[in-house]
Amino acid sequence: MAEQQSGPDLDAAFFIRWLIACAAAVERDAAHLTDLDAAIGDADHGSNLQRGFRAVAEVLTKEVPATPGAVLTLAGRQLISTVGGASGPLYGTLLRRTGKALGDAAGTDRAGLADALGAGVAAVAQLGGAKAGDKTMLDALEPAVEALSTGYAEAARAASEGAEATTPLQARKGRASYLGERSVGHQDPGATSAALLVTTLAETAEAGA
Amino acid sequence: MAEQQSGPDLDAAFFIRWLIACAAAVERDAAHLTDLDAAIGDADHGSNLQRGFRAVAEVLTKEVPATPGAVLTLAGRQLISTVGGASGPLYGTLLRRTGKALGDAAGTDRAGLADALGAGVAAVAQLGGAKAGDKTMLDALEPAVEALSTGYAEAARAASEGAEATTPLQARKGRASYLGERSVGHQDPGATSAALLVTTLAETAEAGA
Amino acid sequence: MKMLINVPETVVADALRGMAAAHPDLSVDVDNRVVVRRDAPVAGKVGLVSGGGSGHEPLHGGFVGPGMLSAACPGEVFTSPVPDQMVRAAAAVDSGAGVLFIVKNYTGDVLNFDMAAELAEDEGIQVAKVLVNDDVAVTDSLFTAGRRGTGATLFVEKLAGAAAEEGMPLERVEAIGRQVNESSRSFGVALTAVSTPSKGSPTFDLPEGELELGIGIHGEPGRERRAMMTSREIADFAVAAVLDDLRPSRPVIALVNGMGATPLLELYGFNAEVQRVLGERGISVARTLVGNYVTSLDMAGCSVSLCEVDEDLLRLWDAPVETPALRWGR
Amino acid sequence: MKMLINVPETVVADALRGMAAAHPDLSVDVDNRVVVRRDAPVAGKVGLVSGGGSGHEPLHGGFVGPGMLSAACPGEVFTSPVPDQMVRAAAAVDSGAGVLFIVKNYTGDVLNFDMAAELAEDEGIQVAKVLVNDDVAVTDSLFTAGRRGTGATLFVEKLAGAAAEEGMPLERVEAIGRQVNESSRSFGVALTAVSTPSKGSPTFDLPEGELELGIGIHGEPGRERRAMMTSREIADFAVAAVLDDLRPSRPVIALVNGMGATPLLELYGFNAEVQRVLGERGISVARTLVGNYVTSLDMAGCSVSLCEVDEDLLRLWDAPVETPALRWGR
Ligand SMILES: Nc1ncnc2c1ncn2[C@@H]1O[C@H](COP(=O)(O)OP(=O)(O)O)[C@@H](O)[C@H]1O
Ligand SMILES: Nc1ncnc2c1ncn2[C@@H]1O[C@H](COP(=O)(O)OP(=O)(O)O)[C@@H](O)[C@H]1O
Ligand SMILES: [Mg+2]
Ligand SMILES: [Mg+2]
Ligand SMILES: [Mg+2]
Ligand SMILES: [Mg+2]
Repeated sequence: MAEQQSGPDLDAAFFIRWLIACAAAVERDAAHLTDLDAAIGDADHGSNLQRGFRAVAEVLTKEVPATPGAVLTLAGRQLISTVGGASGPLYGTLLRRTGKALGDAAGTDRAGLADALGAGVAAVAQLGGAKAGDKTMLDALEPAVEALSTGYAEAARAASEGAEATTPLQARKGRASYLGERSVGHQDPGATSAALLVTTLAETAEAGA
Repeated sequence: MAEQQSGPDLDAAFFIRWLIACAAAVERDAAHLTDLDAAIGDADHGSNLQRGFRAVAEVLTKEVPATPGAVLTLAGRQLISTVGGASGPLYGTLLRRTGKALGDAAGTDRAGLADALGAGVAAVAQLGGAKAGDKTMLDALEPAVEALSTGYAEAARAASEGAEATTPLQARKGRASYLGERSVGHQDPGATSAALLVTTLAETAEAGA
Repeated sequence: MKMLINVPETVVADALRGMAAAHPDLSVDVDNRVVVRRDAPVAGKVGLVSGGGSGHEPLHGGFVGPGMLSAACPGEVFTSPVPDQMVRAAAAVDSGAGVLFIVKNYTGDVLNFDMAAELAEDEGIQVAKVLVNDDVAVTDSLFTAGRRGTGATLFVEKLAGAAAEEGMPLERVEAIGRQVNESSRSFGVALTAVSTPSKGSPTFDLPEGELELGIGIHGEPGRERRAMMTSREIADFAVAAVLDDLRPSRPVIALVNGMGATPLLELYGFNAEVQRVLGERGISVARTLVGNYVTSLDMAGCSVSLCEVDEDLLRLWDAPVETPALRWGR
Repeated sequence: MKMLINVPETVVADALRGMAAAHPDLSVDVDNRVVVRRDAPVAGKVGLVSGGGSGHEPLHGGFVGPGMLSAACPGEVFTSPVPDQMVRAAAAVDSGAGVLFIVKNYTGDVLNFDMAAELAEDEGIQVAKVLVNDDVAVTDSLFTAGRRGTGATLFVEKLAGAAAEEGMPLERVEAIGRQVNESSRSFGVALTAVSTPSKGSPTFDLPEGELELGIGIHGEPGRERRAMMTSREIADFAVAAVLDDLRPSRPVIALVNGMGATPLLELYGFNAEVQRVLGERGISVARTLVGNYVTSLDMAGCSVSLCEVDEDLLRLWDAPVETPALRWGR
């Protein structure tokens, strides 16, 4: 594994690479995400993100924003306009608010990204009214933000562990909450996709290093 | 097997016994008749006859007509009023016209019944416009009438053979005709129920002998 | 197959009680199984009576009301009603102007309505009959039972119903009914087999990757089984089958009908394909109706019916209708 | 599971093209996924906009027209539409009198409509919102997403729609929508699981001898699985669940709704049982609607919705409505 530094190495191109890699990862895992959603939701999470990240990848081949902040806000707007469902506004807000927090700097570093992502995750929590332990994407995102100050790989591991830890939980937010106790024993689809995006971030960072 | 005589042994009570035995036989074979109808028709022949013969059995516990002719016309009217479908008017007409042909005599014998049944079967042929070989109840009824001049057991055997002989035929009348060539290879439900009624006639005659 | 029923024996009676509760504009005789518009007989108006096996809802009971049927006779599931019902219905709706029986061409329906016509005439009711036989999937010949009556029944009931409502005499109403039938053709496709309450399981086996072309509305298998097709391919096939037989030179009314279990979302999508084919063939579509109108219990699938219309028929189509399942105009 | 479609990706767009062809009274923007009544904006009238995932047809597009919705925004199957659609719909129907968003209580719908409301207000459109959350199967608490919006959506759209058509101002229309929601409760039952086009197979496994009680309209499993029940038992259970929560002291409007694949014959029979239970409980039923109105694609099953009404609401219910799926009055 490449040694991780927190230098100012993350430019607009890095975030574009990351989002395009996310689109590929979502494409690959869409059926799995939909199956997870079928168990405790409405069987659309995979196709929702597929639609959204295809649109993100497409817009990024046409427009090439100059700053990380602009890349992320554009991608976030795109998710909001194409995904729908719960995950559209939530992931859209995550990227938009992270992007806004990055401002119009030409680049950032891991520490800066961790801060900005923290703002994005906080916005998700505020928008959806959920908190850690409610069996949502936050169960992957919050530990990931915290671990990102240590390193990319740590963030990916924390997100994956957070996603897996949703299995024994009873859902308190989102569609799975309708199931009450029957939501126990299934991994949350949104937490799973969140872990996928963070893992892809780590892979992108590692490949670029 | 009891020796068959063509003496004047068939009174109203005989026909009542026969029809009640028919009701029991239909009850027993209803699912089979419906399954045959499912293959080349609309899966209701068994329940149609069940409904009809239950009504016949019921009316015969309330009204006890004095003559064979009156028993059969009452039963025929009852079938017409309760069965519906193709088999209701056809079997209803069979019994009514057979009954009418018997007139108001207090009894009849096998030869008299064979004649009257011949009139009934002719009325069925006229009403439905079918003829032997069209894969209908006529394929059992016509040989049965002919064999009845020889004996009850012969009539039953002829009816059953006639029913079985419908299997390789392509239907030209009734619902099975919609299937064209796909009707080949299935035994006709109406011919099967006709054989059942004739077999029950033979059993009733034998039991009474 | 699971059903929302009590026992198979009471399915039709239960449904009639439920209809009565839902539609105060109808007078429903549950014991005798006759559904009559409440204001019947309407003075001077020809009565329209139809009926057939149950399981095709909303046909026929859902089409009783001003502008369409005067009465309907529901039989057992997929079984023609009995003459007693039809005679009772005729008596209930006859104002002296006579009664038209609209009969789908099935041996059972034909025989029972024929018997009923004789009995009604004995009671002094003037009766005319229109036979509906629109299904091009069935080879019509002297040596078969002929074509089945399917989707075009709706056309005949609506257009003859409007004619009767306008006060036309029996011969005219009958002639219009006949004209509508002759101007109409249908073709149906099944994606799944139907389960009747009395059988309780599918009447035939239709595996996942296959469909039946040329099915009727009684769970009979179709004329041909093929590998599953797309909506586009099904529309191409069904419309071609209808047009090969109808060859309309005037505009048509299109009924894109669901067999019961196909979601409306899919039916609308299928309609887009039907309209595409009709456009490619240069057929002008005057009106379109999409929905579950002539169904086959829980069967998934669809049928396409076309009725070639002149201005008179189009006016009758647009005339007000006020029934549980078809309502428009004012 | 076989479907009458081309490819899953185009299901919604295909259906919108088919709707456009069938309903010339609607203006259907297929690319932007907005269904608008043709005469919108109607001067001085409050606009009513609803929407949600597709797969519940005729909800919502089938309820667009005079006396009901001004516009509908169909999302992907079972997925809330996006804010862009709602903003476009609001702009198309706003006459200056403001727009009411009718939102079923799902996280996705709520978030997207909230975003849309903000954006529409930025464009100078006055927006009010009514949340529909009638499903008593879901425990309502601060720590859950709350009750789902299901059958009562029809009540809210019809009654608020009639209020808007009468020319009531936005606050009144909103207040009526809220009152209707508070006066309504629903409970649903599934006999089979649903298959979405993108998944292509049932979203959960529901074996032959069992049913799910307390299901929603998105193929979610219910709250409880039981051995198969009769129509009578299901009615007892569902009506009790609704009445335990609603406890009406006035007459109710009853919606006996099919989930999509349950034959109308069975639904009418089920209605008879629902009316029986209501009678036994001493509830007076002012109006009854039986049919497939708020569906879940190819799911077999039903739901019962009750709305307690006063004279004003009953008048609004009887007021004319002219949409593809609901039409009456003159
Ligand atoms: N209030 C919420 N806060 C955070 N995340 C949520 C919330 N509600 C739902 N989610 C996440 O969204 C995921 C579902 O997304 P998706 O299936 O695309 O949308 P929908 O539930 O509308 O079908 C859930 O698995 C969960 O992780
Ligand atoms: N035209 C006809 N003449 C004689 N028998 C006929 C005719 N049409 C149908 N049948 C008989 O009726 C049987 C079907 O009866 P049934 O299933 O009760 O009525 P339906 O076809 O109306 O459902 C067929 O198997 C056939 O034997
Ligand atoms: Mg989902
Ligand atoms: Mg049959
Ligand atoms: Mg039949
Ligand atoms: Mg969804």
